Amino acid sequence: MELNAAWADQWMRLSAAALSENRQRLTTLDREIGDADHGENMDRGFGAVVEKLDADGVPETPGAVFKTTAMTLMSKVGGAAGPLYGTAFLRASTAAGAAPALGPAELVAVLTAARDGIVARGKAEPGDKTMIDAWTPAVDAAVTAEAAGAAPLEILTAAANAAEAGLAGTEPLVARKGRASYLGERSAGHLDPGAASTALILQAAVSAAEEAA
Amino acid sequence: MELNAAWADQWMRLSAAALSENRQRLTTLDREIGDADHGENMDRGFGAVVEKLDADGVPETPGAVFKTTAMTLMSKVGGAAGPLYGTAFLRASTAAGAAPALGPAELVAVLTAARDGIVARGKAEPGDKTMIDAWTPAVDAAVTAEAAGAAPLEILTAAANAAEAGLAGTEPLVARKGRASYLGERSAGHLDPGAASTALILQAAVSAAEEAA
Amino acid sequence: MSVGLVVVSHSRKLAEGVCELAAQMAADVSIAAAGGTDDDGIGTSLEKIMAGIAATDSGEGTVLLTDLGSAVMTAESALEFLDPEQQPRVRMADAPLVEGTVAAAVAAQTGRNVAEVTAAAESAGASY
Amino acid sequence: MSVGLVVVSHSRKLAEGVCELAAQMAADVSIAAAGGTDDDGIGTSLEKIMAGIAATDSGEGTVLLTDLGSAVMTAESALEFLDPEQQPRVRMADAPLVEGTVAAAVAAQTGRNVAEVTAAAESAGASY
Ligand SMILES: Nc1ncnc2c1ncn2[C@@H]1O[C@H](COP(=O)(O)OP(=O)(O)O)[C@@H](O)[C@H]1O
Ligand SMILES: Nc1ncnc2c1ncn2[C@@H]1O[C@H](COP(=O)(O)OP(=O)(O)O)[C@@H](O)[C@H]1O
Ligand SMILES: [Mg+2]
Ligand SMILES: [Mg+2]
Ligand SMILES: [Mg+2]
Ligand SMILES: [Mg+2]
Repeated sequence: MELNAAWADQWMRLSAAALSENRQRLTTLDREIGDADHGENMDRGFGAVVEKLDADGVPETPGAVFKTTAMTLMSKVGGAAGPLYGTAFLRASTAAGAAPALGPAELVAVLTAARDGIVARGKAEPGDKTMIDAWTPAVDAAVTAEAAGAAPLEILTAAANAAEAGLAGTEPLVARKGRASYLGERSAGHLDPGAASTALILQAAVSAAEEAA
Repeated sequence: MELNAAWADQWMRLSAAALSENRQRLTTLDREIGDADHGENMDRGFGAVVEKLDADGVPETPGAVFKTTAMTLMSKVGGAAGPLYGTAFLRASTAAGAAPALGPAELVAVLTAARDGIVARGKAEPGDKTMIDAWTPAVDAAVTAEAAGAAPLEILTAAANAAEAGLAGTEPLVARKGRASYLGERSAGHLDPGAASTALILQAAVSAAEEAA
Repeated sequence: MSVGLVVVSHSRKLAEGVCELAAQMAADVSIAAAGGTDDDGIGTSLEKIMAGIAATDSGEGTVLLTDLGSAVMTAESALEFLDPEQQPRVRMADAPLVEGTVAAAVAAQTGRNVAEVTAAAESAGASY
Repeated sequence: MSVGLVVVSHSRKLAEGVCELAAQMAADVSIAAAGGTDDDGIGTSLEKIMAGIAATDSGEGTVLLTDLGSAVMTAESALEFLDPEQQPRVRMADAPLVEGTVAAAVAAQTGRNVAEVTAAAESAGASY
């Protein structure tokens, strides 16, 4: 199994499918502590990514796929998730460089760069009840797995599972960034929508890697 | 000569005529240190006052004329001058009460109430480069004239002349209230548009009194 | 029923846009746009403000948000024309228009009273 | 030529209304509305912001004003895509949208430079 351009392409397509299926769920989460559009935003954004990938034809590198994804999300999402995921994939693209495929170390570098991009853009810290609360444990788990000699699929699996746990951990938190912060204490008791979309996207990376295996 | 309802009615009509004639001039003043609409605002407002007076028929008291004027200006002027002159005439109406005509003391009470209404609404102090810089010397001059035993026409003349001088005095001032305050130091070197309309309105009161004489 | 809001602006479009933005996070709050003069020119309208208060005060009260100083003066004039019974529950917020309205809308949506909604507007920062 | 402005908002109407209001006091300043998503829904558009910068920067620079935090993030992303030559003269103002834009417009109208226009926006109060 190789994390090559075909994998990256399939990652984006499976993300699009998962976000489309979960559109209603994400929007419902965002209705509780936001403006009820996160599902629509993500579905529109990743739908446009798939269209762009179709139009562009088979990409040469994972980095090229991430770049297309970044530009499209920045333009099409419309909400906070647009510049956040857009910056994540732009930094991921830079980290991936021209490599035809990502080995364990490159994969960790890509995930780390994505998370750092979100932090640079949104200035959120762990515990602020944002997508960072899914990304940070995911990156930590990936780093640990890679250090223990894991293969790419295992690293991705560890990251996705940690993101899922991070998502669950957002429930009791009081939001300190993003729209939900307007609610103050009343934001507690709800999952963060952006953490939920992050968990779906990282799970899609696992599924794409399993298919490629 | 009596400052009765016919005088008050004619005061408003002559104000409307003067503001209409000076529409361009007031707007030009407001272009320098504001948003270029004071002439239009005042012309529209007093035009509507005349229409309302026409529709209502001959009023019974000066107070009734001021009340109609107040309500119409509040509704139709659209700019800061609306609530300011609206409040001025509303307070003037209250001060005039049900009196069929204003003697010297009542006239001074009416002018004072008008000025106090503008201060209550706009919180401007003398020297802030607003219409208060025409109203305050006008009221002071009226008080002095009345104390010296002047007749209504002389009191009005003293007030109008003082307003004109007050207008001239706004030129070097730096605006501290109203839109012109956005310009800071650059508001100096221009006459205040609201002080200019005040001078016209007080001059119209004189002309109406002269006609009535 | 929640506290209502009136967005007082010199521009009709601006007032409507602020309502549209605030409504996103406050689906159940009654928010009225009072923007532009009676004939939709640039300026404020006493009538539109009075109508906005009447439309949004369900008995819980209404908070008015304003753009420039002359909107503040027109709104304060409108308050003076209210019934003495209604007056105590209609408040002006001294807050930036867009940021204050969004914060007030969220506060109203979560059931705060008129003093709390006013305070939420007044403590709103320029951005989240 | 003066410094230009771009009004970045989640609502097209809101952005246009702010431009209309600010233009009143700044007849000669180039002010672009970048409101709503590409298809005019509620949200922000990178393209509209980039187009707004291109339309308003005559070489003197442009100041961006934003409504909510996600508009800030989209605008900051747009800045990263600018030519390095243009970047230093395009600034974000940390200011309330309506009040900041009006203050910035007046400052630009009176010939201030991009740093001064930004500072004027940032020191704008909620009302005059
Ligand atoms: N400053 C931030 N840093 C990190 N994540 C953020 C930030 N602001 C918002 N988010 C994330 O974005 C999600 C909301 O996205 P979305 O609904 O698309 O945007 P919007 O709030 O503009 O409608 C939140 O659930 C949160 O995870
Ligand atoms: N707070 C205030 N107190 C007293 N007068 C004021 C105040 N604000 C503005 N004015 C007066 O209003 C005049 C401008 O009126 P107008 O052009 O009709 O209003 P706007 O500024 O809303 O366009 C100014 O020239 C000034 O005399
Ligand atoms: Mg949302
Ligand atoms: Mg949104
Ligand atoms: Mg004006
Ligand atoms: Mg005006």
